[in-house]
Amino acid sequence: MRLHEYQAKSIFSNHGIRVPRGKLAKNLEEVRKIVEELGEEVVLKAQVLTGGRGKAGGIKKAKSAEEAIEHSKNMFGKNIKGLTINKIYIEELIEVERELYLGFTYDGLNKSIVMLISTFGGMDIEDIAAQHPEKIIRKTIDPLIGFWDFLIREALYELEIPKKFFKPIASIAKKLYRVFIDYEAELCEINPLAITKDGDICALDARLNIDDDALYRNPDFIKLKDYSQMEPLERTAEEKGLKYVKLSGDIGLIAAGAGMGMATADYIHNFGGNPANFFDIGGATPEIVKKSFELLLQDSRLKVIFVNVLGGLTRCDWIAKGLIEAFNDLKVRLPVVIRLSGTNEYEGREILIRHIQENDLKGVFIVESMEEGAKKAVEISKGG
Amino acid sequence: MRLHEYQAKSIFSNHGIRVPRGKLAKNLEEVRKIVEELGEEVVLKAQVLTGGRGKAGGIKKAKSAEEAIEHSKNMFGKNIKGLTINKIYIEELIEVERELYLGFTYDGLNKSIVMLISTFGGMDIEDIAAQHPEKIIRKTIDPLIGFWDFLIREALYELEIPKKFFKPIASIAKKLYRVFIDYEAELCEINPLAITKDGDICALDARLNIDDDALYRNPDFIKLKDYSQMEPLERTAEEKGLKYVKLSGDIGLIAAGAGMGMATADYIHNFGGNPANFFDIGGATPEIVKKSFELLLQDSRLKVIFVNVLGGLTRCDWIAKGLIEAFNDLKVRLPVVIRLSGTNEYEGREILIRHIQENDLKGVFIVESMEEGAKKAVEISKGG
Amino acid sequence: MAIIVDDNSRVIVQGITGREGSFHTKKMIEYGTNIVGGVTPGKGGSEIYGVPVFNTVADAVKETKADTTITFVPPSVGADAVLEAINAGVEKIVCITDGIPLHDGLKICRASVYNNTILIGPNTPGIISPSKAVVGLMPTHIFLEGNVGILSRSGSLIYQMSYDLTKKGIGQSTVIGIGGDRVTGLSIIEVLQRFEADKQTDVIVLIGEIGGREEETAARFIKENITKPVVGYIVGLTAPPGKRMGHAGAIIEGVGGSAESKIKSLNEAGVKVGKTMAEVAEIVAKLLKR
Amino acid sequence: MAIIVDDNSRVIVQGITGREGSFHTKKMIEYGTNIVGGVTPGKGGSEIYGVPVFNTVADAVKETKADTTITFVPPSVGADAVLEAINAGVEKIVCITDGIPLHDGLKICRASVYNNTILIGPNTPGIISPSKAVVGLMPTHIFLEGNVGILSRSGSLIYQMSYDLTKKGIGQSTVIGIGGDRVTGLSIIEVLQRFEADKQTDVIVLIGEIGGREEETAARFIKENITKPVVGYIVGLTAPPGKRMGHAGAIIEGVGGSAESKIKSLNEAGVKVGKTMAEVAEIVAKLLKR
Repeated sequence: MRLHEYQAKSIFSNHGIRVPRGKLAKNLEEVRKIVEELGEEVVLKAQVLTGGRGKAGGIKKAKSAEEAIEHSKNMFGKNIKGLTINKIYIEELIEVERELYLGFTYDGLNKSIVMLISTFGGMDIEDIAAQHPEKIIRKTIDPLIGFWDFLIREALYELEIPKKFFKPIASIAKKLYRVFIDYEAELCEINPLAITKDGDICALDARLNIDDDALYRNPDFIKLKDYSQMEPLERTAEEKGLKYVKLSGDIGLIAAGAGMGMATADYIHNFGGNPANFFDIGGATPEIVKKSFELLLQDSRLKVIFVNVLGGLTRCDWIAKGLIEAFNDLKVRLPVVIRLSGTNEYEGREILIRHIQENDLKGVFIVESMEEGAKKAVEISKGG
Repeated sequence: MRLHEYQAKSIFSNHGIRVPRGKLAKNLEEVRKIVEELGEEVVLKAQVLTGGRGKAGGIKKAKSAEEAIEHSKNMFGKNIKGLTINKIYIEELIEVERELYLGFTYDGLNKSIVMLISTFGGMDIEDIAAQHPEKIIRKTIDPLIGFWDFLIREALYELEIPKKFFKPIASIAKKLYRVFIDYEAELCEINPLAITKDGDICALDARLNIDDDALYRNPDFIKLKDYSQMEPLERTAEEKGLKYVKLSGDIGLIAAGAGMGMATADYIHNFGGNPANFFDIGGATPEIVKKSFELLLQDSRLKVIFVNVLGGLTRCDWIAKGLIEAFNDLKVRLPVVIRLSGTNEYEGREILIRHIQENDLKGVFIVESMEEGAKKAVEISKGG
Repeated sequence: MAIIVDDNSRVIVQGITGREGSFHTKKMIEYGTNIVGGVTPGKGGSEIYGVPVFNTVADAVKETKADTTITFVPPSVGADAVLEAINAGVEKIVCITDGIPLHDGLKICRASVYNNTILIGPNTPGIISPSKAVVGLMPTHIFLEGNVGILSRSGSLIYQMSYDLTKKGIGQSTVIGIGGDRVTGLSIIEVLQRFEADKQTDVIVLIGEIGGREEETAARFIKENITKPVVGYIVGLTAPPGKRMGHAGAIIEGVGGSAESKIKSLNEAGVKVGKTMAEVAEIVAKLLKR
Repeated sequence: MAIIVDDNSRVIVQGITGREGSFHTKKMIEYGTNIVGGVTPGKGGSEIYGVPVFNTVADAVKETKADTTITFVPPSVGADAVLEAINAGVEKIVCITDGIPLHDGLKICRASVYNNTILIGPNTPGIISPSKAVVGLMPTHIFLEGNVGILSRSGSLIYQMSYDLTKKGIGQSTVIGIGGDRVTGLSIIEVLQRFEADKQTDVIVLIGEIGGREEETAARFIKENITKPVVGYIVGLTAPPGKRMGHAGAIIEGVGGSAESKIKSLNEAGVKVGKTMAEVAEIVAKLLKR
C-alpha cells in the first residue's frame, strides 16, 4: 500500500525528520487559505499515487495566492497517468543547496534490508542507477542485527559528503530506518533529501509503501487507503479481496496461481491475442470464482473468458462448483473457455461437464491443455 | 541498578501488566491516608533493595488503618540486612489461587536472553532451582531473533498449566520481555505472578535491575537511584565513580583489575588476614588513586593499606603519581604496602622510591611480589 | 537419490488438524510420504490418519525423530511456526503459508541461514521427488519419476512444466517450488548446486519470472558451476512494468528484473530458453536423446 | 604455532589515534606485532607510527588485507566498532572496550557466532603469543615464549599468572584474556580446543572466577576432550555472595557459580587447582619436568 506524500510526510515528521511546513488542500478556497497562512512562496504538489508528477505538470511553484489558485485550477480534476488529482499538498518553498537521495527497501536475494543513498537526488532511483551507477551506495542491513552507525558512516565517506553533514544525515537515516521498521514498510524514501541553503537537512518529498501483508498489524493504515487513486475494477477487486490487474486487451483471464496467470497472458500474446486482465484465483473457494466472474462481466471490453487451472492448493471440484454457480446466478453472455487440471480434476470435470450437458450451455468450451485453451480464446476474440 | 518494587511496578503497569492498586507511604500519616483510600484489606511492603523481606518482617497484612499504622511503626527506620526502611508500599490484598514465577535475564554462556518460568512462585528462584529443578522451565531466547510465541507455548505445555491461562500468561510474558528489552534490563522478574481467585493474572511483586552500563541511554533512571539503600562508603565510592565493595576486615585493598582485587582478598585470607574491602582501580588515572585513598582513609577499621598493581592498561607511573599526590595532600596515617609491576613499572617505581627517600616516608613499604605484599599487610594488621 | 526429500524423510505437518493441513496430509500419506506426526497446539495426544499429534514441534521431534516439517498455518503465525521448527532442530522446513509479512519473512529467512536450516518458501507449493515423497500440496498424478530436476518460484508453473514433461513420458528427479514471496529461504543457486550433485538428475529446468535479480545471478552461477544442461522458461513477458502480478516478487522494479534481461542472461550462460513450457519440454526431450 | 595470533597476523587498530589506542599501538609495534593500519573516522589518509589511518574498517581491510583488529573505542560505540569489523570481514576481533551495555554485548557476541568471526572480549586485555605478537594492552616484558597456554576472563590475573611462570623460567605459547564482561565472544571451551590442537602448547592453565557456569561446563569438556594436562586457579573464594566484585561476571547468582563448586568440578575433571598462582606455577613446573 502506497501512501500519499502528505501522509508519509506527516509520519516522517512525527519521527523527527524535518519536512517543509505544508497543508493539504481539497479545493480552491483551501488553496487560498493555506497559501496565505504559509505567507511566502509555495510549492503545489498534486497528490497522485504515481511517479513522474513533476514532468506531468503535477508540481508548480507560486508566489501569490492568485498564482496558486491559477495553477490549482489546472490541477484539480486533471489526470496524471490515469489517476485523478483531487488533493493538492501546499508547502513552503525551501531554498536548496544540494539534493540527495535516501531510501530503505528490502533485497530478497540477500535476505536483507538495504539502504540506498546517492548524491544525485531528485531523479528516479532507476534513472540514477542507469546513468550514474557508481553514485548510488547500497548498504546491506542484516534484518536480525539492524542498522548501526558504521553503515551510514561508510556510505557517507564513499559519497565524499562533507564531514559537517555526517551527523545530521546519519540522524535522518536512523529515523527513516525506524519508520521502515515500525511501519513494516516495503519501501521508504526521501527524494530529494535537501541540504538547504541555511545548512539544514529537509525531506522535500516522502514515499512510504507499507507491506499489505502486515496491514493487519497496523489496521489504522487501512483507513488511509485512497481508493480514488485506483482503477474502478481494480478497486472493486481489492474491496472483494481478489487479485486482479487490468490490462489493455479483450480476453478475460482467470488462472490459478500468479505464475500461471502471467504465463497464460504470455501464451495469449504468443498466439496473437490480447489479455484484458490478469486474475489469480489460486487456492480459491467456489465463492471467489463466482465473484471473479461477476467482476469480469462488468468489463465491456471482453469478448471471451479463459479459465486456466492446473490446481495444487486449488481444488478443481471447487472451481467447477464456482463456475456452475456463476452460470446459474449470473448472466454469462460471453463465451467461456475452460481448462481444468490438477488436484481433484476428475471430480471437477465430471460435475462441470454434467452441468453443461444438462443445461445445454452453448458458449462453454472444455479444453485439454493450456495451449489449446489459449488458442481457442484468441480465435474467439478475433471473431472466430 | 536495582529499582524498588514500587518503581518497577509502575513501569510494569505502564506496559500493560496488571499490578495491585497501591501507593507509596513515607510516614505514618501517609500510611493512614493510603489505607483509607484503598478502603479494604491491605499489604504493607518495606521498600528495601534486598531479597527475603518477608522472612525479615518487611511484609505485613492489615485490615484497618490502625493495624497498618501499628505495623508501620515497627517498620519505619528499622533495618533489613543493613538497609534502612524509609518507604512502605501499600497495596490492596489480592486473593490468590495460584502463584507462578516469571522472569527474564541473560545467559552469558549461551550469549542469550533466557526466560525462566515456574509453577513454584513466591519462592526465591535459587530455592526453586535447588529444591524443584524440574519445575523451572528455562527458554533460551536468541537476542537477534527475539521472543516469539512458540517459546512461551512450549514452556506452558511443559508446566502443564491449564489451557485457559495460556493467552493471559503469554501476553504478560511478552510485555515483560518488552520491559526487559526497552529498559535494557539485566533481570526483570515477577515473583509471585498470581492467578487470582477471579481468574485474572496479576504481578504481586516486581523486580527490575537495569544495566548500569546502559544508564547513559536511559538517563531518567539515574534519578531513581536510592542512595539511602547503600552503605555510606559504597555510596561515596559510587558518587565518585569508584569500584568499591565493603567487606568485614581491617586491611584496605587497592588493586588494578577486578580479578586481581579478588585474588588479593583471597591471598590476604590465605595468609590469615581479613580484607576490609575490595577496590578496583584498573586503568586508573593519578586522580582516581588519590580519590581511592581519600575514601579508604575515612574507614576507621583499617590498620594497613595494600596497593597491588600488575598493570596492563593501568600504568605504573600514573599509579605512582597518584600515590605521591595522596601522600602529599592527605593525612596518610596508616602504613601502606605497595606492589607495583607491569606497564611502565620502572618509571613508576623510580619516581615513587625517589619520593619516599626524599620525604623520608616511614610507613611505606615497597614489595616485590603479591605474596610478599599480602604477607606484609597481614603481619602489620596483626600488629607486627 | 533425488534432492532434499525422499523415502527416508521423516516428515511432520504443522497445522495438521486444520482444513488444508489435514486435506494435504491425507494426500501426502496416500502418495507414500513418511508422515510421522503432526503439530497442533491444544490437540497434543490425539491422532489423525494414524499419526500422532503433538502440542509443539519440540515434542514431535523428540518423539518421532522428524527431520522435515511442512507448515500449514495462517500468515499471522507463519514466522512463529518456522522459528519453532528451527529452534526444535528440524533440518528441512517447507513453508506453504502465503501472505507472511515481509519483515517476518526477512527475519525467518535470515534465521534459517544462520541456523543452517533448509527453508523452502514461504509461499511454496512444496517439493516432490516423484515415487518417493511429496512434501507439499502438488497434484501428484501429474508427476512421473525420472531424471529432470525442476525449480521455480511459482507453484502453478512447476505443475504445468511437469505436466508438459510427463505427457511426453519424461520423468522428474525432484520438482521444487522455492516460494513466491519477496524473500525466500533456499535460493535458486542452492537448488542448482543440489541438482548438479544429484546422480538421478541429468537435465535441469529453471523457471524464472520477472522481478528481482535472482535469475541473472543464477545465470552467472550456471556458467561457472553447472555442468549439466539447463533449460529455462521465463514468465511475465507481457506483464506491464510497475504492476504487481499476484506474486510479490513478480513486479519489475529498478534496473534489470525484466523478462528480456533474464532471458538474455540465461542465453549468455548457455541456457536454452523456451517460449512456452511445451517448447521447453521439447528441448529437454532432444537433450535426453543425445 | 601458538593460537589465534602470531607473526603472520595482519592487525589493524580501531581508534588508533585516541589516547589509549595510540599508546598501545606504539607498544604493540615495538613488540613486533604486524600492525598494518588503523581506523579513526575523519582521520583517513593520515599516518601514525608509520602505518596508514583509514576512515572505515572496510577501507582498511581493502587496502591492508588485515585479518585481525583490536578496538580501542568508548563503550557507547563499542558494539558499532565490532559490527563494523564483522561486516568488513575481519576474521579476529579483540575488543578491549570495557563497559559495553549488556544488550549490545548480547547482540555482538551472537553476531560473531553467526558470522564465524572470532571475537575476543569485550573487556579483554587481549592476547599475546610471546615473541610473536601481542594484540592487547599487556605489559609485554612479563611474558616469555614457551609451552604453557593460559586463559582467563580476568586480565590482571593472566598477568600475574604469566609473571609467576616467567619468574620460574617457564614460558607461554599464547596467553589470552577472553574478557570480563557478562557476555563474551570466544568461550573457554573454544580456547581449550585450540590449545589442545596447538603443537607449541604442552600444559594449559585455566584461571576461573566466581559467577556464571562456564568453568563447570569447561570442566566437563576437559574430562571428555582435552588430553593435555590442565592446571586451574579459581579466584573469589572470599568474595561475599550477591555483591558484584568489579567484573560483571564476578557475582554469585543462582545455584552454582561459587568458587567451591568450580574447584570441585575441575578436580572431578582431573584438573589440579592451585591455592595461589605461585602454587599453580609450581604444579606446572612439576608437570613439565615429567
